[in-house]
Amino acid sequence: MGEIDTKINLLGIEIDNPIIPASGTYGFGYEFAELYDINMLGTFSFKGTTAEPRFGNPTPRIAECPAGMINCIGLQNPGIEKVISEELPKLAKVFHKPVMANISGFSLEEYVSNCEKIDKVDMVGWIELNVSCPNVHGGGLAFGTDPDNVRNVVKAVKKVIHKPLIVKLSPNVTDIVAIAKAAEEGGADGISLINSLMGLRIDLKTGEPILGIKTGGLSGPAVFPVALRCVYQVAHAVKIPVIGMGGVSSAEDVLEMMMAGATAVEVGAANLVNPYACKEIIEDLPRIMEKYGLKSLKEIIGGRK
Amino acid sequence: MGEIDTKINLLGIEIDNPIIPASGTYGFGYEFAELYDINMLGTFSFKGTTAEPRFGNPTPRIAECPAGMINCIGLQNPGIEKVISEELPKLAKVFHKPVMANISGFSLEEYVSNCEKIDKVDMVGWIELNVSCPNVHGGGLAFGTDPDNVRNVVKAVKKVIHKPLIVKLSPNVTDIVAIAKAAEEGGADGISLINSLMGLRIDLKTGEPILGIKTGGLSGPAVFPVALRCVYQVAHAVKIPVIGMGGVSSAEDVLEMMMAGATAVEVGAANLVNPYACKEIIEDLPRIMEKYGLKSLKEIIGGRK
Amino acid sequence: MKRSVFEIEKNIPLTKDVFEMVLNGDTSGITNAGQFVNILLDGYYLRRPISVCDYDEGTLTLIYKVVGKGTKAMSEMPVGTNLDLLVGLGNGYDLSKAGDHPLLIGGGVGVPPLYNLAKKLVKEGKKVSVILGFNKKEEVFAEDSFKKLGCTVTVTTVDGSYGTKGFVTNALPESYSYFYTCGPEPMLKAVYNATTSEGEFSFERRMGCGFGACMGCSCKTITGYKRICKEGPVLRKEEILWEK
Amino acid sequence: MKRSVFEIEKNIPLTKDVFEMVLNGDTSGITNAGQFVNILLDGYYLRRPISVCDYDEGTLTLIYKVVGKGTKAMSEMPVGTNLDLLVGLGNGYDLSKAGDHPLLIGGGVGVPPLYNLAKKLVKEGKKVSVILGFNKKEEVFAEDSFKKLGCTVTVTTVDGSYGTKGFVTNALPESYSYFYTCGPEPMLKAVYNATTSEGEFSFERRMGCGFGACMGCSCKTITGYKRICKEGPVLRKEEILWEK
Repeated sequence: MGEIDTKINLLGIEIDNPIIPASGTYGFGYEFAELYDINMLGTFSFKGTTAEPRFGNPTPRIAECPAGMINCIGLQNPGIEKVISEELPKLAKVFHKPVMANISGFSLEEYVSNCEKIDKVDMVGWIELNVSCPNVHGGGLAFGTDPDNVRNVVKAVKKVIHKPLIVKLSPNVTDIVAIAKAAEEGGADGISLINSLMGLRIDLKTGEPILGIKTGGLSGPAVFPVALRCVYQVAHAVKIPVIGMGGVSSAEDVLEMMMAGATAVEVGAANLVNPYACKEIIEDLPRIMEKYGLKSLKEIIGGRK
Repeated sequence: MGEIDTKINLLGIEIDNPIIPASGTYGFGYEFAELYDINMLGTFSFKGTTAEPRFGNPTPRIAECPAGMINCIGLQNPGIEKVISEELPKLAKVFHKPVMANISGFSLEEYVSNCEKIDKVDMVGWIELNVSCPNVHGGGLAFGTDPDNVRNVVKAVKKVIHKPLIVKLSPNVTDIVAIAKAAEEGGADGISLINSLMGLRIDLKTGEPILGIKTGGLSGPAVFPVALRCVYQVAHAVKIPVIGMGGVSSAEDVLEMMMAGATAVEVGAANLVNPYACKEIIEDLPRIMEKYGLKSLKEIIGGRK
Repeated sequence: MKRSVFEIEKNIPLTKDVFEMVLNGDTSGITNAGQFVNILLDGYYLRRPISVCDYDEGTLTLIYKVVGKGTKAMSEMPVGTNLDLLVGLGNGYDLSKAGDHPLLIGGGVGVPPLYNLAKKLVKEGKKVSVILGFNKKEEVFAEDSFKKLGCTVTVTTVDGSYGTKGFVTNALPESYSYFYTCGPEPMLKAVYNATTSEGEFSFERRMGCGFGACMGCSCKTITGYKRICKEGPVLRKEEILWEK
Repeated sequence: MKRSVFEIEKNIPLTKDVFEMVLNGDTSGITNAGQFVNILLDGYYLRRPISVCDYDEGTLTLIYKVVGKGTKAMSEMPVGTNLDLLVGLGNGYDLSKAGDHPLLIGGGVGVPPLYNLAKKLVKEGKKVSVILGFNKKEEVFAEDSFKKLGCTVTVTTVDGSYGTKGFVTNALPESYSYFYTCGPEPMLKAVYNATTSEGEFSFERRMGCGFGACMGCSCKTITGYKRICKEGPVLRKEEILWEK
């Protein structure tokens, strides 16, 4: 195993492995720090943060699906002030690596001010700009489905931050490449995708949608092929690094995502079903790499060199 | 069971039940007629037909996915002349109900001439216009992702046909409601959705996409929640009937799809895994309806009245 | 919370759709009465949260109702089947508040979690009264189990086919030191309005993870936002905010 | 084609990654040597197509290689497990063409379907020669089975660690009345070029349904488009069009 190298360089920061729990599935790390040393992670993306504290959407917020689930949490979070003054200091006690700050907003101005504030926090290594939450516009179109919106918000945010900016994209678009290129033009340092696919379930007993706001974001293995397609298309169209996510549940999935073009891989829903998912994936990686005759993950980004 | 009514009216034709094998998963019916009497079906949508005979895309054309599969067959078919002169007469020997003609094309002119020809065939009850095949533009955007394309082709086709026209839509769009409304404006009598979601898989041994044209359409239970969401959104936005499809595998799925707004339900990938899927769903329907206290399917379209 | 594999020792019906499952495995993650476990089922993506009816070192008893395909599959699992469980989830009841003669009020599948609670309270020398509410005679279960513990048990059925006719609230005693309840939300509301003393309510919600990560089961309370799976499922009467 | 449930009677390794599975069930759907079955596996969406090694009324023998998670799961299934199979898929070999001394050429997991073919040909009184090709000694299987049938068996290994060193094409006899072959595509091409007589080739393809509905496994031939799962997997030498 000694010669197996799982390190990758994520926008100027070398991380031990490409495994990154996705925002909204890992809170601020505590629940998981009770179960295993979360410093084994490459990093993790903390709960999507907005300017104001939010309760989120009315319940039910979760419904099961074949090989996945739909959710409409709606960015429940304590607000950026409390995140900076309470959550991150607490996190610093159990996590000693740069963390990825997942930032949301409801206007260009809010995105900018949130990013400006979080950029100043030492332990933040990267800012992941969530322009694609499917659950905060009453099931309407996300902010990030329009290339001009994306280009403009990225431009504005880049002006006020110094840390690398990753833009998280929605798959619920006709042409994801156009959105990714707009983000790149705006100055994004990286792209992460996919956010969840918009779905819905009906309760046969009532005949009505199960979720509180009817629609929700589909995640889990069900979306894996769609995520791979989006990562492949975007990685072949932009020059900046891509972080792949969407249904990743195993070390094999991580390799497949990287061969599709991902520099790093976020793991989402899997954490909710198996709280040890990321630990197990990280521990499996060297063995699975050996099985496929791979020595270094750096060499499989975009295919087998 | 006597009082359970599974009949529905599909654009002026009453059919015994809403179960319709989806185009491309049922050929021209023969393989299945060997297994059971296909006259038990509501109807079925035959293999997507183009003007010229097509072999389709290079193999591999199939890859497995969690709770589903991706395919890139690429409309293999004998061409409309042979379909009319050979396939349909053969079909008429084993199927004695109106059949749904699934028509594809690569230009507005081709769609029009194909529809004009198939409209004259007696056993054709409905024409399903496939403006959304994800596999015939080298993985590029389907013709049906642009509302103006859809409005124009529907208008032109409606001028030359007398049978009801159903327009089959792609879910790979930012705003499926806009496409559906364009079809309705063009004069469509009904909408069917969803076609498959664009996906991709990578072969870990080669590092390259598995499918011959890299991307393919994801179908199977994995897409069911996305299909329900699209059906729900479209059924609430247009006045014409909607046929729901996408991952339907059980009688419960049929009820859920109808409560989401579908007047009838197409069953696709399930036929490929279980050749008796539609037979079993049709046989289960009355029992499952009773379980949920439902007497007539006509009454659950769009929710429990 | 602990994750471990349990083996089914027993899985039998108590009524038409209520089953008792006894499992063998590491229960050391369970720290309190009123907690729940989250069960991974082959072919289903989300785990199924089930309240703990009883446990001791190495044995876990669950009483669950068949409500969907997942619980149906559970009810058909043969003895010897291995299941992946997350155990010791949620806060559970606060026994220190019980006083000398606490009242336990359970409705339907809200009854099971009260059993281990009663057991512990009796052990502490409390005089425990229990009200068990069901719709009709055929649905009644667990009455004898509570009696064997030495509790004073009153059973109510909505149709009067067994025990006291009516709802659990029709059978409330004059006096009790504190109360603990679990059942369908309409019953909880009725108990909330009919009770005079302080008490604790155990709630049910659609959950994603069951251990506080996904925020799927959040609710608003007088003391702030709470996750039913983490700060709940048990809430104190004075902190409850009923959703309109 | 017939769908029926089979029970695993035996499931043992023949080499490091090649397994033999014997199943009990209704084999009446199988009409010819060289056909295949399509197996539904819990947790996997598509069935797994496996060529039939041998069968009689009520018993089915499969020899399969562990190539992915699905076949790995198969290899771990205990005796008594029930499996949902589609049987009697594909055309199979045309025995009427055999002549008096046919040659059977198998490579790796292309060997199994030739066994039932050999059995039938021997029964018809043919003088059957068999060439079995493997990479190395550790991978050799089925040699004795063919010998027991009374076939003349030549084994080749690429590294020469057993039998004749080299490829199956290095062991072709001077004369044979007809040939039947199954194996990896490079081997089939080599056989195509090295053989003088007419013969039949069994092909492998990624399949969707396995019974002709999805067109997933189509290929072009001199006699038109064919579905490997329906008009195949066996093609006659003179109709093959090799893809570039």
